[in-house]
Amino acid sequence: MSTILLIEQLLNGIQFGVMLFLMAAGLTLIFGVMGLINLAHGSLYMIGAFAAASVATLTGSFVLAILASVVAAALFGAIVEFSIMRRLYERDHLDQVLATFALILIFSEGTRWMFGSFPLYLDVPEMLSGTVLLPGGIHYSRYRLAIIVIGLLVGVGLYLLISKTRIGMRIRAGENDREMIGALGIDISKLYTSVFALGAGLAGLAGALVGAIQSVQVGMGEPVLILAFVVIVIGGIGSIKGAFIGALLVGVTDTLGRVLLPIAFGSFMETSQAASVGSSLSSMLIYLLMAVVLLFKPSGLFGRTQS
Amino acid sequence: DNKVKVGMITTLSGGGAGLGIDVHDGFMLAIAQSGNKNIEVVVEDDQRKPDVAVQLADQMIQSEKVDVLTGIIWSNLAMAVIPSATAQGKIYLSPNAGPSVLAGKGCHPNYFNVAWQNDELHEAAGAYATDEGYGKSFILAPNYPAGKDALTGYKRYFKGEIAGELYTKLGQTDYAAELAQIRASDADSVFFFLPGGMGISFLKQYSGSGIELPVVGPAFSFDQGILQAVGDAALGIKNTSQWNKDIDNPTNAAFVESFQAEYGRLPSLYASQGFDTANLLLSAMDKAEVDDTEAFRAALKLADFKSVRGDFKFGNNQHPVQDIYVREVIKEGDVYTNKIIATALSDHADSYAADCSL
Amino acid sequence: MSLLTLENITASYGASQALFGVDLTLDEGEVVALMGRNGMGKTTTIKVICRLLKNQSGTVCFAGQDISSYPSHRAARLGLGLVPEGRRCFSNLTVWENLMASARQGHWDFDRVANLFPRLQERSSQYAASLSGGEQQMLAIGRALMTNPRTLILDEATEGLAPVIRQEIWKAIAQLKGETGLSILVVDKTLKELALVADRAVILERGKSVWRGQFQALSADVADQYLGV
Amino acid sequence: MVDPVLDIRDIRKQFGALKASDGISLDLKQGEIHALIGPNGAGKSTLIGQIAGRLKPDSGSVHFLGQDISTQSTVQRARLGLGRTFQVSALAMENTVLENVVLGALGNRGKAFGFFKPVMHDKELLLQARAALERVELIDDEACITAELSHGQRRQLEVAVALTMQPKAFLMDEPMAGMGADGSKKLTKLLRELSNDAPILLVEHDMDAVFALADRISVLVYGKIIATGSVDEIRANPDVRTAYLGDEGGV
Amino acid sequence: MINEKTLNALIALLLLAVPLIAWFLDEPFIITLATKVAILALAAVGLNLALGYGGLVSLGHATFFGLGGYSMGILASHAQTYTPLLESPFVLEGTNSMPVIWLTAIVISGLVAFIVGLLSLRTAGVYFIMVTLAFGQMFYYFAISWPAYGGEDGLSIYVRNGFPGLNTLDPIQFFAICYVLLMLVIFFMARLNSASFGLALNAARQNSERVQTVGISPFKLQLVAFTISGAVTGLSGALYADLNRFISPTMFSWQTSGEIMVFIILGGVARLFGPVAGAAIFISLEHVLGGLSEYWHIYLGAVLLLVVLFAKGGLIGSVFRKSVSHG
Ligand SMILES: Nc1ncnc2c1ncn2[C@@H]1O[C@H](COP(=O)(O)OP(=O)(O)OP(=O)(O)O)[C@@H](O)[C@H]1O
Ligand SMILES: Nc1ncnc2c1ncn2[C@@H]1O[C@H](COP(=O)(O)OP(=O)(O)OP(=O)(O)O)[C@@H](O)[C@H]1O
Ligand SMILES: CC(C)C[C@H](N)C(=O)O
Ligand SMILES: [Mg+2]
Ligand SMILES: [Mg+2]
Repeated sequence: MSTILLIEQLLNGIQFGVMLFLMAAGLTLIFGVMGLINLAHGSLYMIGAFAAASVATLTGSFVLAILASVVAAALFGAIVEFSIMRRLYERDHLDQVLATFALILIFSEGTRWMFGSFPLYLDVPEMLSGTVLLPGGIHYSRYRLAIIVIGLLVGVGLYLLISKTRIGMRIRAGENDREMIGALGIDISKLYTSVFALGAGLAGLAGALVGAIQSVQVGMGEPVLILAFVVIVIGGIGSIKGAFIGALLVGVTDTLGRVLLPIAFGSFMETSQAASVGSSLSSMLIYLLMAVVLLFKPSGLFGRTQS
Repeated sequence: DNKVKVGMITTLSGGGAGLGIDVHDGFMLAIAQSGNKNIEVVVEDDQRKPDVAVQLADQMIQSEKVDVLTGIIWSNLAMAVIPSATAQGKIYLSPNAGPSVLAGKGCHPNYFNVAWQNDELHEAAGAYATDEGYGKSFILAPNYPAGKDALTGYKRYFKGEIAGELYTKLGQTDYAAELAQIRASDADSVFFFLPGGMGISFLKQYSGSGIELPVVGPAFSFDQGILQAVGDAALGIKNTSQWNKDIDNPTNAAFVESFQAEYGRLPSLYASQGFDTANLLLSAMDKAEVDDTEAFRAALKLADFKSVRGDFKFGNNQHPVQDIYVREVIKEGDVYTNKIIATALSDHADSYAADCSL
Repeated sequence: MSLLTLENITASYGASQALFGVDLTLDEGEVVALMGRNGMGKTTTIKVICRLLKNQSGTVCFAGQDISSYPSHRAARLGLGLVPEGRRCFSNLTVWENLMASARQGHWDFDRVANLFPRLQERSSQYAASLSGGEQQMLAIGRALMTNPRTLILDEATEGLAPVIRQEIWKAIAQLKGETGLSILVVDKTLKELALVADRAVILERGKSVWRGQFQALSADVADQYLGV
Repeated sequence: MVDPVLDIRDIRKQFGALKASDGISLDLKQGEIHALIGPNGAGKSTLIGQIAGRLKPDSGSVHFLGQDISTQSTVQRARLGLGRTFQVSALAMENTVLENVVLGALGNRGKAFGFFKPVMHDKELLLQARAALERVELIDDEACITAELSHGQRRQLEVAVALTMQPKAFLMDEPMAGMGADGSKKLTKLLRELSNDAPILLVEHDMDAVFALADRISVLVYGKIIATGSVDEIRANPDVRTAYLGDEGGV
Repeated sequence: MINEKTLNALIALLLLAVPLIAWFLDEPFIITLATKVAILALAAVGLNLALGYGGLVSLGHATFFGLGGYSMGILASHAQTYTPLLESPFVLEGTNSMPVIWLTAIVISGLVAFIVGLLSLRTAGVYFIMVTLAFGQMFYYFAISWPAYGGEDGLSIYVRNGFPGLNTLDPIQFFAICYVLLMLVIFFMARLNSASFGLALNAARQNSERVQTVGISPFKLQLVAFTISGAVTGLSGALYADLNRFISPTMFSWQTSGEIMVFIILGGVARLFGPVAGAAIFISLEHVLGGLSEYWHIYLGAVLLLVVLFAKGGLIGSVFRKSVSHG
């Protein structure tokens, strides 16, 4: 394989990583910082994509579509927090698992009921379609570049929000001792509703942005869910920086694994068998990565060690 | 009397529901049109989970006491259900999945496939690519048995070289790395089998990648159900199918029209398969009692019904022997659809029939 | 009228009743010691005041409002600053963040708190989880002060603090009382130190306020009977 | 009998730039109560942690009953007979008071991997457990769920669990903290009795208790022991007074 | 007011009575459903030891379920085709005897649980959830791509394996086998929990440091619990494979792990019969609602939501308050 192709693939890996980060961003807030297990995160991602697709079809405007995705998902997030999650903070994590599992069922089938069983259309806007030529003769999709930029912006924004602002401190304090932060005069319920909605909105945004180059269909959120959890856990729960680095690691490992393993096996195997074995192993790779990271750093790369 | 009870196990919820719904709707349309009151259909959702499908089959056989089973979309579910159902003396009519084992060594007198053997559309794609004079194809499919069958099928009929061969992860949604490899290769054509959402993602990303190579594939990524979601990215792409809405015969014209009237959308190849499956069953009911298995099987094997594909006949392994067409994705008004541009294989029988002892 | 008034409070944890009638008042600028043996209901009383536990009967009034139906954050905003039993510092926040998270405008700010507890200044970027016990106690007090309360409620005020620091704190409390008119409700076991600051005392016995009066009037007999000293 | 029971030699531990243990040497002799006092954050709990095995020192060694235990785990040290109480109660909160002490007795017996015999019907364990509860006067609450105890009651239970283990030396981190005046008085008496069975390394800020109990006192400041001596010597030490005791020494 | 023991007995009786009645009424499918309940309950009983009593929230128990299933599939498929499993260094034949298959399933899944536990127990809390998930996913992808036993397609075993003296193809007899195994394991779990191991494990969940300072190694406790837990779930995997006479990589998927977990939460975490109640209710709901509407998942979701919101501590937990909490 030529060096230039290798670099291009590395770039693809990084790009995939940033995209993963964008998908994980909302979950970083809800799970990483607020400490809520929200399996329905993928559903919010899906809701965002469906809202965007519907609005795009109705109005023809991509900007409006993106806006709709954020608003719709945030709205659903707020409703979910207000009517359900709020009652579960004091409970076991496992109750959150069951409740959000139930929400997946409701959201998925609800979406199918409203939109039917066939995928929807959502495409890249004219302005961002096509490729740009990067130095070294690499053609790069303009839209993917845009996703990278947005992912980075969201990352920086989240980092500042969580580590530098009072709101961030309060959220983290609430995760640690909800009763206590209330006793100090903070209306943690209202704060949590807003943050949950923000996390949901980010999920929706990711759903719409990524949905434009993937398929908008029921069930699109589930694979994302697990990947997003993997990313956050590798990085260390509660750390935005960790989530970002975790996402890049996963993106690069997955991409390079997919590309290089079949080639490696091809050196001593028949091509089509090598392709198949290599691809199988590469599917396991990110889980292997997670397991190895956690075996050596039991609280993720940037997680604080729990006492 | 000769009342027939049919158990339909198909995928009605979750991501792959569109296919099951199409098969179901096509099937039910034919039943309704026949006006035959002697047939009762029990429908259950397999959720695309093989263990659920097995349990539903148990339920249909043990409690519902159905005579005929049908409906399964996916090969892995088919493999879980069909062998034991046929072993228990039930007739199984496959409206979609056609795993190679059941066409060859594992064929069974009670098993009829009304759609195709899994490799067939890919074989046709290979034949078409050869006809077009492509010399070097880059081929890819998901890493699961049906995916491997696909690449095997393509290679079986493609006379050129393989520029690259890739298996992607099942359910993969991002293809940047694969696209980079395609661009870097010296291929002159691309063949892919990526059913459902995977295909939509691939095509959208392909069209945004600036790669200009011609693409061929089986109909599974270009069926009526997903074309609208792919949009312009699919325009002009050639794909192979045993059916299309413009196959010129009265049955098909009536089917397309009545399906659209009934359900408000154009039928897909899956719907056509469901429709044919029901009509095949109805034709056999006219000829024999379902309790007389021997006679009923014979009646099925005759395939004396009007297929939307035109002539329809079974080979020795009870899989269709049929023409496979090349279609091109076009836009009719606002709707993306296909039109037939050539015939890739005529009277094509699958490659496993010889292994079948029937 | 008193700043804080509890009248005939009863409260329970699920099925088990913990308070059987507590009366208590606290005036502006006053320091009241809440006393009683282990398990007699001091903490429970404080939880009721801060609305961390609902009372079943009786009323809780603070700053002229009946706060019985308030959520804890609303009560706190009226000016209740709690230093809870067991410190409950936010372990995943740094010292500085612990102090800033709930800070409200007023006399107390980071510099003043750091002045009172220089140790916190030194440790300002350390996570609370790794502070020593006494440092956490300082942080808990500092955190409550940062909300600029009208009433400071200290449950086990000086638990785990070194004698010098304790003396500092009692001095500070006396000073606060004098300078800023802060009123204080304090639970602490060291009688002789309480004596330096407390104006009045309330003693609980099995969830009931059984003795109330001027701290000076607390006789050895009473102390022996209810406190075991 | 080996003397000293516990011998700590030149322990060092650093957190970043902070020297929490800066070359600490200290011993605990049979039958004595050795109090370790010092300002908040001086490194007392850190030292206890290193003796108990929870923290690994950067250098230095710990000898217990003549054996170098520096490389052993907390579990191994406990089984050798090192009993410990925590500054912040560490109990199984959902279990009953009795279950918590039975756990201690079980640890003492050293056979926790019984899969079949109901443990709460084991007469011997119950006897041992109840005896410990009696001593801390918690026997009336044996059926209570630990989470429902008041803070002070939990402190008593903490001591009771250590008792059930019948250790050969006690490490106690602020056992008086959170106990009321009468509780402290009773505990003072109890510790006096206990020291006959096993010596106690006592970390405590309650000077009444320390002065009443300690045979020897060591004063830790910024990770270093600045003085060791009898109660009177320490009270009189001007450095100790400024660093720690304040007015309290003078009484 | 009944006590928990009575309720448990009622659940056990009900699970026995329903298939018996179905047998009289000649409704074999109801028996199959009850068998499914018993088998999946067994999987959940296994997980409950780790998750409920040990506080080890494993999202990788499908690993053991799948290993049990594949033990059955591999052994039986070799027996079916008369090809030995292994020819060198010694000949290893397949088998279709249930007891041998069970033993293999228990040993293999227990062994893997031991290794997975050994590695995963370095982590705690959510990290533990994710490492166990990681192991599950690795097995999942491995099974998908291992063509020898069907890969993604799975593997059909056309006849159910045999048990000496019984006709396992008869639904009621197969049910009896599963039911007896379930009850035996539950009895074993009950003893385990009231024995010293149970007390120590329970304490280790709440406060690992406490257990260490009394001289018991929480790591060992948890490792043993995890191993037993995996072995039990493995056994149920073998039974489940026999119920369907089919195995596939889905058995290894995280959704399977999640479903087993849902049974426990639904029925009551750390309750002896919680997994049984949970599995019974979930499967009944699935069966009843599945017939109601194409969108039955919505109703299933709604019912589950109501349970979490209003039946605190699962069904058994909401009847008997003595809350148990988990990290
Ligand atoms: N969460 C709880 N659930 C049930 N009972 C409780 C709970 N907390 C405290 N109790 C009980 O309520 C009574 C009063 O407890 P409280 O904590 O108010 O005592 P206290 O006076 O603060 O004691 P201490 O000085 O030991 O802190 C005690 O008998 C205790 O057992
Ligand atoms: N993990 C850690 N990381 C950084 N600093 C730490 C850590 N653990 C302890 N420290 C610091 O080490 C110093 C000694 O702490 P230690 O808990 O031993 O004090 P102590 O003498 O027990 O104090 P106290 O009497 O207040 O309990 C403190 O300043 C503390 O902040
Ligand atoms: C629709 C088709 C792509 C289905 C394919 N035969 C499969 O097994 O899975
Ligand atoms: Mg208290
Ligand atoms: Mg300390």
